[in-house]
Amino acid sequence: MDLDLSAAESFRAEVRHWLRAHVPATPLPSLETGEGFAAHRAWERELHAARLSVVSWPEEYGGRNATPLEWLVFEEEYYAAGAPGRVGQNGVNLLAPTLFRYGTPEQLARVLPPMASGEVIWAQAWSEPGAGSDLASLRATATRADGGWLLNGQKTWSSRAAFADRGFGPFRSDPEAERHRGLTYLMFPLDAPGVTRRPIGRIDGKPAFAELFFDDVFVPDRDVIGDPGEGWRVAMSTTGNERGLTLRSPGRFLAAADRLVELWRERGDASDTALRDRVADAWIRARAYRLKGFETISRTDDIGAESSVNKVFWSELDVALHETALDLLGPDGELAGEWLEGYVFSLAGPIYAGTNEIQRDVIAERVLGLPRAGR
Amino acid sequence: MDLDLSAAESFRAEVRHWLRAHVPATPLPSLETGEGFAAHRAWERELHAARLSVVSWPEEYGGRNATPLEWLVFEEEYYAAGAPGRVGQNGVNLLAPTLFRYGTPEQLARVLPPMASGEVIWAQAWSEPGAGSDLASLRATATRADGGWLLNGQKTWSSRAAFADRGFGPFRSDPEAERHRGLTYLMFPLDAPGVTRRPIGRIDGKPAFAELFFDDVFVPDRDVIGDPGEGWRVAMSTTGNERGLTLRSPGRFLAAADRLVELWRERGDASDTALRDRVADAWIRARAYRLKGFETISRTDDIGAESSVNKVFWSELDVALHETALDLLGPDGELAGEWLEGYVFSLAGPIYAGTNEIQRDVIAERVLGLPRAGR
Amino acid sequence: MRFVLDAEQRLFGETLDKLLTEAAPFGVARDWAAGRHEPGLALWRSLAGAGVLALAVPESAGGAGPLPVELVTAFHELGRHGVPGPYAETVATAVLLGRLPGGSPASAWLPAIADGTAVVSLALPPAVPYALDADVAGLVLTVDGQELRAAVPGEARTSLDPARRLFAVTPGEVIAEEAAAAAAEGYDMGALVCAAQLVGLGRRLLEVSVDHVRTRRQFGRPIGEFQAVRHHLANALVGLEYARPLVHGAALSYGTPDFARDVSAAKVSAAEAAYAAARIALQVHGAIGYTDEYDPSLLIRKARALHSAWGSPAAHRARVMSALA
Amino acid sequence: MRFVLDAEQRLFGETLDKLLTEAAPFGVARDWAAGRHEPGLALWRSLAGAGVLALAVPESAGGAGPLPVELVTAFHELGRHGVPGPYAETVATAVLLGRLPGGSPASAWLPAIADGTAVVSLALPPAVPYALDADVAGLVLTVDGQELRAAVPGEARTSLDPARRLFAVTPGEVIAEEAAAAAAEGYDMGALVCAAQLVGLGRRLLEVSVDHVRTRRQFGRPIGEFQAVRHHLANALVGLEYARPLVHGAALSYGTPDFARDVSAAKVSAAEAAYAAARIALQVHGAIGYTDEYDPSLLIRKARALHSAWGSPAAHRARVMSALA
Repeated sequence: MDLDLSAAESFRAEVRHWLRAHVPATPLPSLETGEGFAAHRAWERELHAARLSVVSWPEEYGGRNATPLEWLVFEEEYYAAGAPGRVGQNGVNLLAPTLFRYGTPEQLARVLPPMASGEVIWAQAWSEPGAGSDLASLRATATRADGGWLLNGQKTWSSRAAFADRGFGPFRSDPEAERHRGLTYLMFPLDAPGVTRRPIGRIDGKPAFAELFFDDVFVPDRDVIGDPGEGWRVAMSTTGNERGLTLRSPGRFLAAADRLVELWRERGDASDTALRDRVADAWIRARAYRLKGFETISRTDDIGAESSVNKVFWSELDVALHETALDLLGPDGELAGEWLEGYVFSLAGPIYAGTNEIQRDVIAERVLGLPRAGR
Repeated sequence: MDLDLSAAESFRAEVRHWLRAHVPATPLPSLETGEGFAAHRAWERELHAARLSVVSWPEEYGGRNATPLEWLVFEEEYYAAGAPGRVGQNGVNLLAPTLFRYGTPEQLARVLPPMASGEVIWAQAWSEPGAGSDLASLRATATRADGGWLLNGQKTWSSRAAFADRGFGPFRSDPEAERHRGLTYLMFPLDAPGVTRRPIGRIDGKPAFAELFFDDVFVPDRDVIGDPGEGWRVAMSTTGNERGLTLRSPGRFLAAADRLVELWRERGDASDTALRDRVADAWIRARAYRLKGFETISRTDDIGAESSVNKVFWSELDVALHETALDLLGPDGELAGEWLEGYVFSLAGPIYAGTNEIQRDVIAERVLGLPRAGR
Repeated sequence: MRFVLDAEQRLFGETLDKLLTEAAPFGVARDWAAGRHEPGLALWRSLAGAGVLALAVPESAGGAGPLPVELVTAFHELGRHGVPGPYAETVATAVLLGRLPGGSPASAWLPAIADGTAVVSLALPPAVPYALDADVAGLVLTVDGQELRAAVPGEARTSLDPARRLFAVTPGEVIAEEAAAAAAEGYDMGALVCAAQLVGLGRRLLEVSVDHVRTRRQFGRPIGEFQAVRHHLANALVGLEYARPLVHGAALSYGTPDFARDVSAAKVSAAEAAYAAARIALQVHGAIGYTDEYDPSLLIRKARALHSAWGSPAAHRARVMSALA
Repeated sequence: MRFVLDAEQRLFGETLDKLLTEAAPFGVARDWAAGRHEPGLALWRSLAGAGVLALAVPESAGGAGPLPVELVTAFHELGRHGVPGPYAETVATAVLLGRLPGGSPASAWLPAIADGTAVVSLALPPAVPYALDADVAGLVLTVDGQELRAAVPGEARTSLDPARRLFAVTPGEVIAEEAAAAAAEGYDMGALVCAAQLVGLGRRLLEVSVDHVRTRRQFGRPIGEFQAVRHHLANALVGLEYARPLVHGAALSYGTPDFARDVSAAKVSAAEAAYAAARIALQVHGAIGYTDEYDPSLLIRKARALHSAWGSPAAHRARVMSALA
């Protein structure tokens, strides 16, 4: 497929113009704090008012039907402008694609608009203490009840759940079934009776995720996504998506690499080619990720397991880029600030959404065609 | 144990003095060629005449009972002097320690003196086409015959075997036995009837090893090392040794790192800190290997599986050091010469004597105590 | 703008793949290394017949180019098959000659380059100090300051890659004045096609390694079942997967001010990815990959040689940064 | 020359290990981070009682030192247990003061350092621009050119390691003139004990990770059975195993012209090995290692902070090379 970059230029100009006028001059407080969460929610409302919060969605749900290329362009402009982090991303990037595939029209109409506006912020609730990358060993249960389901058990590492409104994830609805079977994918309220949330601080102390305890939490049938018992398949469709471009758009790394080049100009010792080479590599890799993104959206076939290739690449790039920044800062590298926050965020990359070890297994098996093996 | 470095200084001075007077002014031809092999054999004779070919051996076999410290000092001086490669090293480093542990007095008296003088050069013959790192799957056989054994089958990647006089290695003497049992460790002639050798060129074309085919090759009983059927245990004792310090003494890397620093001074761009840092790292790691060597010989306990730690370290250091040299040479890095030969040699390090992957498994299991697993 | 090959370009690549598979280029490379050039020159003519060299020659001089996307497509295949010969040098020379101020007599070589009757070599010190295969080239050039000059080859030097026969050169007769800008463009195109060649050979090494680990058994299992081996190969793939779009992207930016920067980004990434693939191929093959007689080891050696050919990664990183900062 | 600890030194290390285990220093560190210093200061006094700080103070001033081998033994344990406080700063200051020309009034602090009654901090810009824990230090110094000066701490800065509370300083009253050589030696000793601390904390992270992967199950097996996990941990071990002798070797070369060079080699190697161990620990722990509440994550954070404390790896590599070339 031919990508007409120039056709996206007027959209790019509009986005750039709007962002220039609206991006807050001083950064919002960290979205991993209560105060910051509220500020970021307000920012989502503002984006939504300009129909820029979910550009690739259909218009009826608050989007503008943007092409994949336009979405990439939006992301480039968004991060280049230094605009706030997206507090709604768990919903927009992980739940919405699942709904577009498995949701009923009623669910789409009910769930998406308040997601687009930031009115309802979603938390992903997949992991459990005994089930990190090994999703098939989930144990939190959904039991049939009158007109719905009762949730019991525990989820953990639920991103954003310290402050979010609702959560989504797979629960075991048939305790007798084999590992991958008998799961049901549900949406649930975080403020309902029976839900206890315990915020968990990440290594910079910010409550970026939470532990959730369920005690007979009622979920009506209309909040089941896909068929009961089919939760594994539903979850896997999210996973493929999560590992593709949506979770980390090229724009994010292009902007970070540009800021790194700027940091190098300001603080770098021009004669230190060791650091200069690492800055160059970060820039080159961000550019590679961008070009690979264009390649991906130009293709008409299913990228399938290649999303695992992407995930290994961006997560390693992100860590390397931020390590370079900290090293550039020398003894200031350990100090709180934008770069340190980015570094802390980057460290989660090789772990979550399936560790990079799992991704390499997937690459070996499904891209390279190596024999399946006990890992 | 306290190491009295100064006590070794007079020995160091003697070695240095002798080497200064005797090391050939122009390098010998590569020992992986017929001509070079002969020249290196002559050099071993010269070393032997000065009782410097096997300093740590007992005097009766041509050594001088040097302490481990003195041996390390000898190696430092030897490589610092740029003295020729050791054509006899397979015998001296791999066969001799096995004989000291399992050999009969008759074998020691018969085999060691001509090994020390270079009169008999030995080739290691362990690997087979189907058994590289997985020694237990050996298939070449030793069958009982009158007064000895008949060898049949094939060995490969036999270092030095293109030009050596004799070989040693384990053969399967009981085809019914389990993988690790039923092996017998033998010494055999390379020029006997029934032995066919096919030199194999390594990637610079030099016949650094050979394939060996055995067709009813007779080996007398006196050339069995240890008990028949105990070949696995005998071989493993060599392996431990091979992975320890003997195979690659610190002196080798100290000298190589010093030459790299010199190359950096001559050819390096002083403003290229990227390369400078890699030179520094090579030097630091060579120094670490030296200090670790002193630590090792100061200990009285068995280093056991820690030899696997050494092997991973020196083999990675060797590759990194030579890659740095090639990168320093820029477009000249691909040209034949001392550095390229060293690079080619270094590439074998992570593969032979048990791949580094196997070594890491050994470290995980036997040093870190992780559960044994299907690898 | 096309970030993937179109149907015609894909077909071109497949045609070359087929042509090269039939030509058994590893044997050709071994002959070439031994100084038996005829099979290699025959392959040169076949490839020219398939249009490869015309891609670098302007239409005005009987060519079809320069067509950078098609060139990198072709060089990807040259790399995959380990074809010997001064292809990058000839392409760089064609671009250089095509950019000389009109009417330069040297431009007369262009039609012969396009149709494959001229094999050309080139030294561009300091990044390209030796002229590859100068002994088989009908024309050997070098650049000395602003001047394009005939080059007089000296003795052959031995490379780790036996099929790369390198010649130091002495600048001779002046061919054109004020050739520095043209030479810079030739250099960029040489580095670009070298990057494409590296990605192709890295890919091939990965394919060969995957085949090897599926069949080679140790400890009772194919070694491709060991996670360490699997992850080595997955890492090789990741590197190559992201080098390829940089090469393609650089080809797309031909004619823009970003071309030199983008070529450098591509060369850094291709060199590192292909060299990593070569080291991994060697590691998973064990001793067999370390032998002269194993054909893919020719690619392992070439990966190291091309790593620093047409500008080292360090030099190209420096160019990227000076374009940025 | 002893390249391994003697029985007495081993016993000293074991005594500290026991003392620290009983003191539950992770809790102490959390209190320290929250500004509750008393438990940390009590631990300071215990460690001084065990002789740790006297190791840096000359015998003439009531100490037992400088005894670099014993110091690195002690700091290895401080690192393993994640003890908070300006220990390296105090040791560096003791060495600095001990080297001042005789009769400097500042030397009067030495006995109080030795017996643990004085907690001291120090800034040595540019490598050590902030004074650690200056708010609990009875004496805060800095060096400005040749002069040793009292330092006036400003606001506290937040570090990734919550137990490291850093203060920018303004040079104040002159304490001693011509202190540059003494400061250089103090810096070297600070960098050395920091290296020892890094090796100790890397070791601990490896131990904790080994324990974790033996018990954490995924896909029906302890994750320590996966080869990728095993090899990560093996690599962490290799790095640490070779950093330790460099630290010990640098301690042995105290008082020789090679001391600065050897300290730099040790710091580079310890910083890289400990940071690699921290990254691997994080990776094999998964999300739990990424949480504030998991005690060993304090060490993961400290590994990053100390990576660039007391001179970055780049700065120390530069020192090694300028000593060599």
